[in-house]
Amino acid sequence: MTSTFTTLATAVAAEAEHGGGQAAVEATGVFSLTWLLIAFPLLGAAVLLLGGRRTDKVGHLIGCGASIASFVMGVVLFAAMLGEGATERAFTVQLWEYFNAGGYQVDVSLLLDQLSMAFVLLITGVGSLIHVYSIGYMEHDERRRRFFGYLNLFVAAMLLLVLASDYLIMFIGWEGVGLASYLLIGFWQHKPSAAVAAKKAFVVNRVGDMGMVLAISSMLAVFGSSAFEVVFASADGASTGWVTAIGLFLLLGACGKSAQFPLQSWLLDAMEGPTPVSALIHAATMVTAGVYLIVRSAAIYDLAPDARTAVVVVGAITLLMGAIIGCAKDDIKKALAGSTMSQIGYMTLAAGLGPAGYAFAIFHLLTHGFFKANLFLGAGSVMHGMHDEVSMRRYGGLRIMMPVTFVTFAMGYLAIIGIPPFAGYFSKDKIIEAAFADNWIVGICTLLGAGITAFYMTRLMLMTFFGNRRWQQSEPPHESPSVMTVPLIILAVLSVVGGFGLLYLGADIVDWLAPVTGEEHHDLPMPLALLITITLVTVLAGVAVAWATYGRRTVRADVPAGNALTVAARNDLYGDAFNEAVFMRPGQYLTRSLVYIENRGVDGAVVGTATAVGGLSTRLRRWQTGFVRSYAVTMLGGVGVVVLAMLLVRLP
Amino acid sequence: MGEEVLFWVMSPFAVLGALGLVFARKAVHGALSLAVTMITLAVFYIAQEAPFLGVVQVVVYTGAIMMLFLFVIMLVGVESSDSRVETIRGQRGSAALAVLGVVLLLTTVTVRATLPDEPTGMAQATPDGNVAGIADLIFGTYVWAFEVVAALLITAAVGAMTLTHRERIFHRPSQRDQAIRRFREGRPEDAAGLPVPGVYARHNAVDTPALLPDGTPSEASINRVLVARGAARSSEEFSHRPTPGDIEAGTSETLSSAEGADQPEGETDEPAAAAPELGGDDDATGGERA
Amino acid sequence: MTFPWLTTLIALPALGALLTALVPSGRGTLAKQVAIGAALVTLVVGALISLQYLFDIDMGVEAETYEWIPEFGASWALDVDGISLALIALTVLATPIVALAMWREAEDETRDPKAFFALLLSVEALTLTAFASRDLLLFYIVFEAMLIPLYFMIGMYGGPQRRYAAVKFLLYNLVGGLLMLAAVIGLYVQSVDAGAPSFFVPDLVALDIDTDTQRWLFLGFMIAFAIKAPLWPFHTWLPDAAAEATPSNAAFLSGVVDKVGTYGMIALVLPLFPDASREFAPAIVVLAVVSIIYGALLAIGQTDMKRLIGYTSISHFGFIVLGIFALTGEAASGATLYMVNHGLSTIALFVIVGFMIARRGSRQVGDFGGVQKPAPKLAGVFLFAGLSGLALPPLSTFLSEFLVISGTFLRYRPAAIVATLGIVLAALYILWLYQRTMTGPVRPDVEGMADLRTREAVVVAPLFALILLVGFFPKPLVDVIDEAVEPTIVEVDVERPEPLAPVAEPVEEGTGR
Amino acid sequence: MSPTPYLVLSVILFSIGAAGVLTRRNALVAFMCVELMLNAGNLAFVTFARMHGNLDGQMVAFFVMVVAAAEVVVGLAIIVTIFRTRRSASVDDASLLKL
Repeated sequence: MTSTFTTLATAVAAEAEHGGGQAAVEATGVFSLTWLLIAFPLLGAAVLLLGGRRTDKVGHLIGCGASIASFVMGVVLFAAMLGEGATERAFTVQLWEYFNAGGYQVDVSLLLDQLSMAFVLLITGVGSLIHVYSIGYMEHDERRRRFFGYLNLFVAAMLLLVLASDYLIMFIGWEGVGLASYLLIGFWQHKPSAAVAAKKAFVVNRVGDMGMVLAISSMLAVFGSSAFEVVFASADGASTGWVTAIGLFLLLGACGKSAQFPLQSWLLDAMEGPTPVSALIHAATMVTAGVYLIVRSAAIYDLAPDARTAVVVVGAITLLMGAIIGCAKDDIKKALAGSTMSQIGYMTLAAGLGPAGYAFAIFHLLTHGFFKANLFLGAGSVMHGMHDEVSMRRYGGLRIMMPVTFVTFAMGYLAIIGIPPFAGYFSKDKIIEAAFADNWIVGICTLLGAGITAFYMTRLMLMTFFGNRRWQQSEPPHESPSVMTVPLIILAVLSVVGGFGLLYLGADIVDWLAPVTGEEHHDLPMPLALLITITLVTVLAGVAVAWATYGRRTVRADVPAGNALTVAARNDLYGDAFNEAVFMRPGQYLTRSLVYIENRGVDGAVVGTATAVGGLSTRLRRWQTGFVRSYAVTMLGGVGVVVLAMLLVRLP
Repeated sequence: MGEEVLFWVMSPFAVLGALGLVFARKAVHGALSLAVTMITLAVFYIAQEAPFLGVVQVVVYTGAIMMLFLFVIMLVGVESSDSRVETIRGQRGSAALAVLGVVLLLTTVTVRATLPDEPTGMAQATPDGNVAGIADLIFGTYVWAFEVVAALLITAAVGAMTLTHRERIFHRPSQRDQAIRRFREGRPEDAAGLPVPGVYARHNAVDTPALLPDGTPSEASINRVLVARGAARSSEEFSHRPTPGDIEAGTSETLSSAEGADQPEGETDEPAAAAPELGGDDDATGGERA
Repeated sequence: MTFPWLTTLIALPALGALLTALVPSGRGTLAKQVAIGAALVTLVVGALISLQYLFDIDMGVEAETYEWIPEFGASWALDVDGISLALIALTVLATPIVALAMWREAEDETRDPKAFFALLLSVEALTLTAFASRDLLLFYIVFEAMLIPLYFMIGMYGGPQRRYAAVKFLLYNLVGGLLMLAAVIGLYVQSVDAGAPSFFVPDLVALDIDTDTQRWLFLGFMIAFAIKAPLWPFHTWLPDAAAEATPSNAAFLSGVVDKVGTYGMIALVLPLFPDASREFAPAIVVLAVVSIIYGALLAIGQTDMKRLIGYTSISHFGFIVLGIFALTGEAASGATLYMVNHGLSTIALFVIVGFMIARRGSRQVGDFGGVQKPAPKLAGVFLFAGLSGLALPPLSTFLSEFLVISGTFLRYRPAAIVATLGIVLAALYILWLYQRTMTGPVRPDVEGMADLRTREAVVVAPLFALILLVGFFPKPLVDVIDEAVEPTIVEVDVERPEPLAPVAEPVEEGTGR
Repeated sequence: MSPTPYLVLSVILFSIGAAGVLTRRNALVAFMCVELMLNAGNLAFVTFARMHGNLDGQMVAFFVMVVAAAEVVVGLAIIVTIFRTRRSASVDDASLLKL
């Protein structure tokens, strides 16, 4: 039954239509109010952060209000956009001219098209749910007002990122999001580990931003401007070398923000932040910014094949790394973070496959947004119940105590491992298809990834909700209050319905994004049905293995010594160790030696000349004996020299 | 022709005079030998058709300035004789070097300079005599220099005056004060004032020491300059010599107190031996210092 | 005779300094009030002047030249273009803020605070003259005269080793000044050979000097300005001066006064010696990049807070010089904007660190920890200033830093790439400082730290408002600067590297070059 | 007769004077050596005056004498004051004027 659906989709696919075909038209009517989307949360953040003590009591309501208002505005815009024709859905809103320096002119303007519309809905939708959730979660925290201020700041920055129509304005949103994640990770500042994690996240993001800055600079060098329409229009004019360079720089930026392979070390430490933060920022929205950037720059990547292969390679590596790390983590949030990393690996891989994969990447991104947020919030309510106990070794058999959380968590679990009716199946399956269509090795990686995902997710489910009770604290875990479970339920429904809903009912996601990203279909190396069965078999195999190791045997409360792979996975496949050895230690050593050189060398040279002059003058001083007669000798010598000089000058 | 003879006769005197100045131990001898050099130079001036300068040399330079020197030497450094030992390290060596250098330099210059054998002589330049010529110049072209030099001399004189004038910053003790001080602070034996030179019985010359009541000559009565110069007559010839009468009285005394006898005896001889040797006491100027 | 705007702008702080000095020594607070009053009046006049340039309201501000020494052709020539206006606005704004921040500092000194305020106003007068002067001799005299009040400000008030720092500051800058004197005279001689002897900058720019004399004159000027705006090998005086001077004095020194060096580079060196600048540009770009990385790395390694911020300004000055000598439109206007932004953010950073030091009594980073708990507002303000220091986008410093990097990228690609490393190091040293002082468990002796007082908030508020304003609406300021920078870059007649890809016609490629 | 012998004599006297100034420690002797050097100078002046047949040489000699007189007056006054304060006229005693 499912195969008919997919064949229908492929049949309706138009021929490979070049992305960005639709010209953005000046926004009129309701679209000219798009800037309100950003204004609401920004205003909310300003009120909350500058408000001071007075807004404490009503702080969280303002925060939620702003986010929900923005969501409502998003839905209104979505409805209006549906009314437009399929290919005239791109609108630019010109706000004000940012600056014009030496021929480089940038306007603060927004671009609302299908791609950014999807993102807006995801961000504001999931964002509002998480706002509501965190009312309950952060109830007893006295800095809650500041928390909601930062959340609003994040939503505003993320919206600016997805709505910007110029790479530089996007970069402002990009860094704003980095700042918000720094503030939110390090929200509990009294914990030194949180502060270190926040700093690490910001610095690694900053390394990625280096790539972005260089990308925009090269755009300026090559195209003379960094506006989307100029860059995409004249992309084919530039030399492939340049376009590849821009592609690679953008990839570096994306890796920084989406915790992809070279710059992935910060994501697992980012779990220090409160759970709603992990859910919103490090699962649903911010980490997907990198994918958005690659999909948005489709025009560039289409012209730079090796940049695309680089994206695929990075995606594949992160996919596998994340999955392996996910298997070995006992901390529930770190396990979920590992799974996030691998799912984003999927999306990057899909985005790297070119026009064929863009739509599926975004589709997976949306569904992932739903079920990963659901899983994280579920984990949050588990921790809330277990009085902030994080390690799964202390859980076990919670399904009786926390039924609602269990059910919603199960929905997310089934969605992520890709069981047919659930959302994950449709989006991840499409990516595996596209991967196999592209080439074998990538296909195998995605398949392997799906298997391992099934393994660690089942492990997580079993250790948390089934098996023997390993609780340590006195009173039994209690179910979270309704203000937390309601968003859980909504997200659970979304992660169930989201899959086929977006693909088949109403506006098909692929057709919806086609004008922006274009569409292309390669033929599959093997029949579709066979591929789908293989994926299902691998997934079930993963579940069985996990059930064998964790289901039947009782889970040990202490941490068992694992083999080499598990130990490596426990410390993030030595990602941190590598950074430490290659960058941190030499960096510190370089700094210390430079400080030494500065005090001795440069400063020494300057002070040295001063003391040298001093020494010289003491020697000269000894020459002045005070005796009149030694002065007389000098005078006579002087007379001799003068007479000699006059002679030498005069003597013919 | 006579001039060369004159030159070769007189020039050794000049050089010897100069050497005498440098190598004389006592300043006075140096001053005199310098006077000799100056006079030979005066003769040379006159030989070189500069009679006015020759006379001025003798009158002003030798006559006034050298005498001023002698006067100051008397006042200040009559007994300061230098020792040959050089105190500043490396002074002699560098001095010799510098002087030799300058001498070589100047002599090569003068020897190599092509000078006319016969000087043009002053006849043509001084139609109505040397003095009139010089007078024209002084009060003609160089009158400005003349005025300035006059001012210079006056300032020099005033300068010397202020330098040597000693402001009495303390009350000058009058004779009455000294007398009071002598009784209050001085030693009892010289309370009656210092003895005046000369032994009235037979001598009142200034170079003869006065005798104290106990017969010993008093050092303080002789001007130390005379002592420095060695012109003071030794005192033992005046010390109370036992006359025959004394001897009898003395011997009769010795018979009575054996040991007492040599006491006065010793006392009278001893001062004689202790007569102050020549050489400065408190005011030795320039005594050799190690 | 229209109202001599510029001369009054300069005369006001000078008068203020005099008045403050004349206040009877017992009345400390009155002296301070007089000083701040004078500074505020100068601010008003400065604002009126900038109205004419920023928003084209005609206030009748125009060039003023009065005969000064006719024989030399030296004249009291004042004029304002985009670059000097931006810096005058910065100076005029910074002085009242620094004076207010100094209110508390001058208190605990045994000496009478009025001398400190009088010196500050005199430095402001001299700096304004430097920025507005169009006559080389006037510029030189003011350039040197500035050192004296600064020497006293550093030497009389501040940390334990302030005399060493003051002497080092003075000697360093004097050496530079002497070299520059030689070059000024050399230049004057050139103008005499060319017939009309004059110190008027436009006349001197009109001279075409043969290249190798240009080289020597360029070196004379460049070394003096490289010392003033600390470029890598000549920078060792700034950390000492910044560490030893009182925080607000250090803020004024590195925030405003050092800008005379970079202003000299862009307003004098480039137009006067175009060929030599073109020739030396690569070498100076290398020095600039070195001082970016060197300053940032040393900032990371510091334990003394004020010295740390001193090194950060060295890194920022590296960016400014890089922007000037990349010789492209974007880079130059980026550099000029950077001067203004760096001024704002460094003053904010120094002043806030000054508040922290005043509270804790020690400059060492190790003595702080967990200040965030007892003084959340202070921590928030410190974070905001730090973020403006590491050039976070919505804030103004980002735009200038980005312009410098993208402008340099047009011409010297490797230099731009290495310079981008600077933004990562910037993040490191600011956040590490924030983490060590603000977060983590609260140290016992930081327990009772007072939160931000209203006076301190009033000091910091205008700076943050401006940082945000220029961050979001840089257009008026950038236009004024760009319009002034264009001719300088064209003057050096280095053609701007054309975009490599023929731009498709849908969007007409910016203003034709 | 040719002026060379006179000049050589003047050089000899000058150098002896110089040697005297450098070696003798007694202030007065040194001072007199300076006078000797001045006289040597005067001799040379007079010789050249005669050689050129022009009175200016003698004029200079004359002025040298006057200045020498002024110099002696002040010099001796200084020596006397030093002697009075220090009780010694040795040149080496007054050696405090140094850094």
